[in-house]
Amino acid sequence: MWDESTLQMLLQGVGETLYMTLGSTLFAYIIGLPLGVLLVMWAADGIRPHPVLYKILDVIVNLTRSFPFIILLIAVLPFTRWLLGTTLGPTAVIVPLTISAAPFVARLVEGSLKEVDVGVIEASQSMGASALQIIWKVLLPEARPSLILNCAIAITTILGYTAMAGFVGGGGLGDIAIRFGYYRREEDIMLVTVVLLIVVVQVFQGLGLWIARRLDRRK
Amino acid sequence: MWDESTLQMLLQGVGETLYMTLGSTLFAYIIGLPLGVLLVMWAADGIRPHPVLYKILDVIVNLTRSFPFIILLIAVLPFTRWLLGTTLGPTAVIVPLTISAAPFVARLVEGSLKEVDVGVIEASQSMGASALQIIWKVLLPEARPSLILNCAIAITTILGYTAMAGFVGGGGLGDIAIRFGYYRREEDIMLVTVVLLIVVVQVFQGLGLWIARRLDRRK
Amino acid sequence: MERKPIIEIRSLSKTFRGKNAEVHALQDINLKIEQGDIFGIIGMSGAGKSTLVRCMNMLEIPTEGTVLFDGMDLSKLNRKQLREARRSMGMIFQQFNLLMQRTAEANICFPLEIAGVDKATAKKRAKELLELVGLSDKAKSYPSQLSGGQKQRIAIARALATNPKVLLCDEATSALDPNTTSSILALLKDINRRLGITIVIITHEMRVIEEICNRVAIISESKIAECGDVTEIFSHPKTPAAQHLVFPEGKHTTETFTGKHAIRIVFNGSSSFEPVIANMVLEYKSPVNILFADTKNMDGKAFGQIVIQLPEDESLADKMQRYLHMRGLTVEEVSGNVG
Amino acid sequence: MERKPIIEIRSLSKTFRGKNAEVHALQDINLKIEQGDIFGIIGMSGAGKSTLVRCMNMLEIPTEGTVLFDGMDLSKLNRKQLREARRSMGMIFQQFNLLMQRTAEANICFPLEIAGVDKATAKKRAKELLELVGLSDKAKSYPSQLSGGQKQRIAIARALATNPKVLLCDEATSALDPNTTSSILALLKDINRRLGITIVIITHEMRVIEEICNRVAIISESKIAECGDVTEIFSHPKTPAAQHLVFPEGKHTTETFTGKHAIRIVFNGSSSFEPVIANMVLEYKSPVNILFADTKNMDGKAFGQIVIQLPEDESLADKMQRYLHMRGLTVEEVSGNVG
Amino acid sequence: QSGGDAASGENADNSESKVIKVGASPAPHAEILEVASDILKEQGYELDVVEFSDYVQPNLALSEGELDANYFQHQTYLDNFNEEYGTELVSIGAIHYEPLGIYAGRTTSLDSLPDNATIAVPNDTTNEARALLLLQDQGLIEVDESAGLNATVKDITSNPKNIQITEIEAAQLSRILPDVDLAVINGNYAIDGGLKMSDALAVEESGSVATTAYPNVIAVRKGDENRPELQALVEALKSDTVKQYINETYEGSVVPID
Ligand SMILES: Nc1ncnc2c1ncn2[C@@H]1O[C@H](COP(=O)(O)OP(=O)(O)OP(=O)(O)O)[C@@H](O)[C@H]1O
Ligand SMILES: Nc1ncnc2c1ncn2[C@@H]1O[C@H](COP(=O)(O)OP(=O)(O)OP(=O)(O)O)[C@@H](O)[C@H]1O
Ligand SMILES: [Mg+2]
Ligand SMILES: [Mg+2]
Repeated sequence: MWDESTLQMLLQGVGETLYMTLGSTLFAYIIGLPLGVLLVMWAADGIRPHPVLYKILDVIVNLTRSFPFIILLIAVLPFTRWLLGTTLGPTAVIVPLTISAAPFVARLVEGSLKEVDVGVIEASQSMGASALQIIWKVLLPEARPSLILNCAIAITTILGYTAMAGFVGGGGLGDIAIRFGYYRREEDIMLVTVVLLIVVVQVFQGLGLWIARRLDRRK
Repeated sequence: MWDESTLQMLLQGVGETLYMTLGSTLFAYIIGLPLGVLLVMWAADGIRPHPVLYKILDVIVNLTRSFPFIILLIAVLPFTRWLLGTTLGPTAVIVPLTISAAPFVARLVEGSLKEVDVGVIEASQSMGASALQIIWKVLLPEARPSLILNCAIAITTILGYTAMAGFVGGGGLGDIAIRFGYYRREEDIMLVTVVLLIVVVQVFQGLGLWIARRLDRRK
Repeated sequence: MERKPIIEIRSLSKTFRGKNAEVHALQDINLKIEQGDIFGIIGMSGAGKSTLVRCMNMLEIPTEGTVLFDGMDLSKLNRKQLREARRSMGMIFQQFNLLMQRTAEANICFPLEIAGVDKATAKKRAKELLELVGLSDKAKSYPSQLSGGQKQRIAIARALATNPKVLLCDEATSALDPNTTSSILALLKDINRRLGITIVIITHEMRVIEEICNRVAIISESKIAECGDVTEIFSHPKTPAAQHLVFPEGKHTTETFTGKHAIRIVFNGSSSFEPVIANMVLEYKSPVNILFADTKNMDGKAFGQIVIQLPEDESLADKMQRYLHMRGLTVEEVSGNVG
Repeated sequence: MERKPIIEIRSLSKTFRGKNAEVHALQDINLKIEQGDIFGIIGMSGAGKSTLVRCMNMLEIPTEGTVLFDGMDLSKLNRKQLREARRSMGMIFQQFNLLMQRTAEANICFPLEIAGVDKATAKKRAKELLELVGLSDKAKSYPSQLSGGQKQRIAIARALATNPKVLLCDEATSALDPNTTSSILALLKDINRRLGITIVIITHEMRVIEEICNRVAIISESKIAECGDVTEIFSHPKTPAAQHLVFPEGKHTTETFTGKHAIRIVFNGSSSFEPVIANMVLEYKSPVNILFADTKNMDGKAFGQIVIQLPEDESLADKMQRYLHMRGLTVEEVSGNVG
Repeated sequence: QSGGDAASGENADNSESKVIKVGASPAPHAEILEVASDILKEQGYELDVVEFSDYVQPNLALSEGELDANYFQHQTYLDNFNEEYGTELVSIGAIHYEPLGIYAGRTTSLDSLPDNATIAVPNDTTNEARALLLLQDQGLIEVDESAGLNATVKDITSNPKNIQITEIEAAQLSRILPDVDLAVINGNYAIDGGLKMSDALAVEESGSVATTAYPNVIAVRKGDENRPELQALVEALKSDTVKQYINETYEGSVVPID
């Protein structure tokens, strides 16, 4: 079974996994980060409390988080097709993955930002900082270590979701593991795949922790 | 279609979902919380640095996080059977869900605890607090708001995973949504199911935020 | 220096509402701070000083009353206007509130960035200020690597960075040794003189008030007990609260002196440095003992107090007292209950 | 009180290693603190005071040298022993470091819980201590609802809770007004007398040292400049660093006095309260002007300094100086460079 | 169905394309296609197999023109799907069928089946109906006839032994066998799970409804029936090489159709 095509497939699987995971994470952050910031900003104890907008956003985020991934996947098919012209393959999977991960990211970001010391927020307010400046120059930089740690969590969680890419012929290591390990019962391929997955997770998680610690100036 | 048996099914779905979600969350915390605490404790900048144990635990956590849920599910079948005498039904699903969620919870807990001010940790060290006392009386209580927020995130994430319970006859709303909405195209049932899911998520997330804010004495 | 109130506080109250209890942190405060003032605020711990200063830039929203800054009612301003107003007020916080993830230098640049100053100019200014507070070598250090006093100095430098019209200082020198305090106070006095910056300063150190303030308010239990010129209040504190603060040693010394004809001579700057006590000794040919002395030479005038013990002889003691009175000095018998 | 070193520091050094730079926060420190001492540590901002005190309970691991506590080398203790040792040391932090999620009362109970005291006893003790620091009404308040000084007082109460053998105070009164400071100092002095607790206190306020310390160390640029009895060091500061700290006003007054025969008379407790200056004035029938005075009556003895201006007449001035010398007082000409 | 026309046109109408893109289930379809792929290569076609672990997406993708054909479903499912999703997909050839079998779990024979026994069946629509029909054939239950090939647990009209039917993902069935009394398992999954056809207590009989209603077909978009490469695909799958492979590999759990 260790022929060239298997190796080829595993190699491609690693590539696809990285592609889907990082792509989705990127877009999930592009959407989720601002949402998380808005959640913190509009909250009752935020820098621009706005009960109505907060509630609306809160519900939207929860709503997206409530959809089982497969349901979400078909619900956004028309959108995916409109956007990419296809609903197949790793690129197409990035769309539902992003939509599914963005509210998750928003919640993680919300959690990180809520840990920023009120004192420094007040200090910047006393200097006449605008909401945008507080977000950009205080909340995000001060929460940086926590944001990075949570980003590692987001990446590994999204990586987990890429296993479901098989539903739409997406590919990737998770899909390989399921196809061979689950459907075909070729457990040696599954094993290799899982080991590769472990390595990938280890790299992301390790990197996240390392960067977070290196960039944390509090200790 | 709104016959009694459908209502019955939906009602049971809500029950099963809550059961699986809360059960898994509970056990995931019973395992994941201590792991998260140990990760923080043994880290290089922790209260009992221990590079070797840390690395081992770190890899184990990453390892478990690397398994696609379905693979994990089949991998732990023997264990589930040994533990419960069956691999079917909502209770059996709790086992793989717990194993899959515990390392996720560990990472979330790790993130929360890392945000605790070093000053208060030093203060308790200066009083001769043992590691256990620091954990119990300083790290966990001081990180409480963040822990609760993250718990809400964990619950909703685990809720998402229960949708895959259908693989082993677990049932629950997610499975109903997939079976009826997805495979059978009875979209009205799906809609109701998704609405129910949204309500459940909204309740957990809302509750989490509310408790976290009420219990936060910093503002 | 033109004198108009830059900060005016009208019947301001602030109540913190807890779950069970209410804390009336400020009650019916009225205050005028003129442009160019160095305005001291003193009071016991928990009196409401920090809350008052935080109301001045609306970090704390008053429960009642108004705060006028430069004639504008701060509560009536829209967000943008409030931001503008705040940009002309620098603030030094009791807990410093430095950005933990920025270097000392970048912390000082922070208000400049907010005000839209370009990077190069900001860096140059930060460098100047670091020099001014004696921390040039710590430019690249993070707050967690600084000592308490160093953090405080960075906080001071940060507040000065934008050359604000008003500087609100909540215990700006509490973590500093006397020498560093002196140089910071000299710095504050200098920018006050040169740039006409108004300074509001909360402090526990009477010497800070003496050294640089021209006006002072004494807050006691959420209310203003006394407010006026420093020389006046420090020589004639009227309310018990003020006496308590201005002569904290009073009670202590009193115990030792009572029943021995001890009197306190207060120098409030009106008598210049003539040898008044020595002359009196010579005049009446009788020694007096200096029991306690705390005097200072400010701008060539004498300030402070001396407690002396007059001779046993009643008539002589009387005469001496009158002699001092005639010299324009305030003389009080030190008896049991004088603060 | 038996006198043996409870804390002994031997050739201790501490270097912070950053990415680019090294900071030598402490260099070759040798120090003995006897049981029952109230030991003051003073020094300029950034001198290394906090680092030194943090080394005393191993919060900071010394780069070199040893810290002996009660005869035990702290670095040689195992974890459990170190915990035991730390439990007999209370510490007050410069930044308070209160638990934000606990009430004031629960913060005070915290060290008791750690020491395994039962809940009821802990609560009772907390109540006592809250009363002692004047915050009974704030028992249920959280640190975020307390003023700076109130937080500091809770930190003090917390450090006292377990009746430690040694109390390490990093600026225990910096956020307190003079009256509260006095009462806290009285409290410290009292527990020192009654229970024989050793107190190590970092401070910027010379009056704190004067009021309660019996020994003092002056740290200057990471090294111990001087160390000894307070009376000695405060009357005869030898090193420039010490002079600078003990007479911070020195330079200032000097400028005003130079060339006018000004002399500084230092009272170090050896002369009791006899009217020495007045007697001198009477003896020589010539007035002298008191330019600056800062004296205090401690235990019936005079401490502090008075700067007086002698008559223009050289010979008379000379005689007066000799007169003072004969009285056992330390007299120095105030010239340009005396601190 | 909006917006995808350009893309689908490219794929579908470019008959010069030598690439045939086929959607398939991982097992056994994708495995069978791999064998066919070698045959097609000789004819100058390249087979691009896209594996789906799902039964809806491959039809939708085909309908949208993202696939040229798919091979994962039986005729009944296809008809059912066309009806529900409004697609126009047609079969151009039945390749094989996978007889369902009843396998022993905790209960070793059909006769000794106790009351309240648990029987696991596949959870996808038509396989579930098939399973129920197979159980009906064994006289264990009765299913409402009108439900036909859409029957679910809800359509059981008579259940004298009060059998508990548990719906499980098809590939999972062989794994949970110890936890149920009986399980109805697709042949290929049974083989993968280490079972033999001969172990089955009952099997859908050859020539029964199963062979006519459940042959796994090659589905294409209506109008593409005569595309030569698709015809070549069907031919290759019906070739002797493939048949031999199927028979050898699946040992009766997958049965080639002539
Ligand atoms: N973690 C650290 N990393 C690098 N340098 C440090 C660190 N902690 C302290 N320092 C440096 O060590 C020196 C001594 O600091 P320390 O806190 O002991 O001063 P201090 O005497 O307590 O001053 P202050 O009176 O201002 O509190 C300072 O120059 C400070 O910048
Ligand atoms: N957020 C709050 N909630 C409840 N009470 C508060 C809050 N902030 C301050 N207080 C109370 O208001 C009173 C005044 O506090 P403030 O901080 O103004 O005192 P302060 O004069 O600055 O004292 P210090 O000199 O100790 O800093 C105190 O009794 C304090 O406990
Ligand atoms: Mg205050
Ligand atoms: Mg310090």
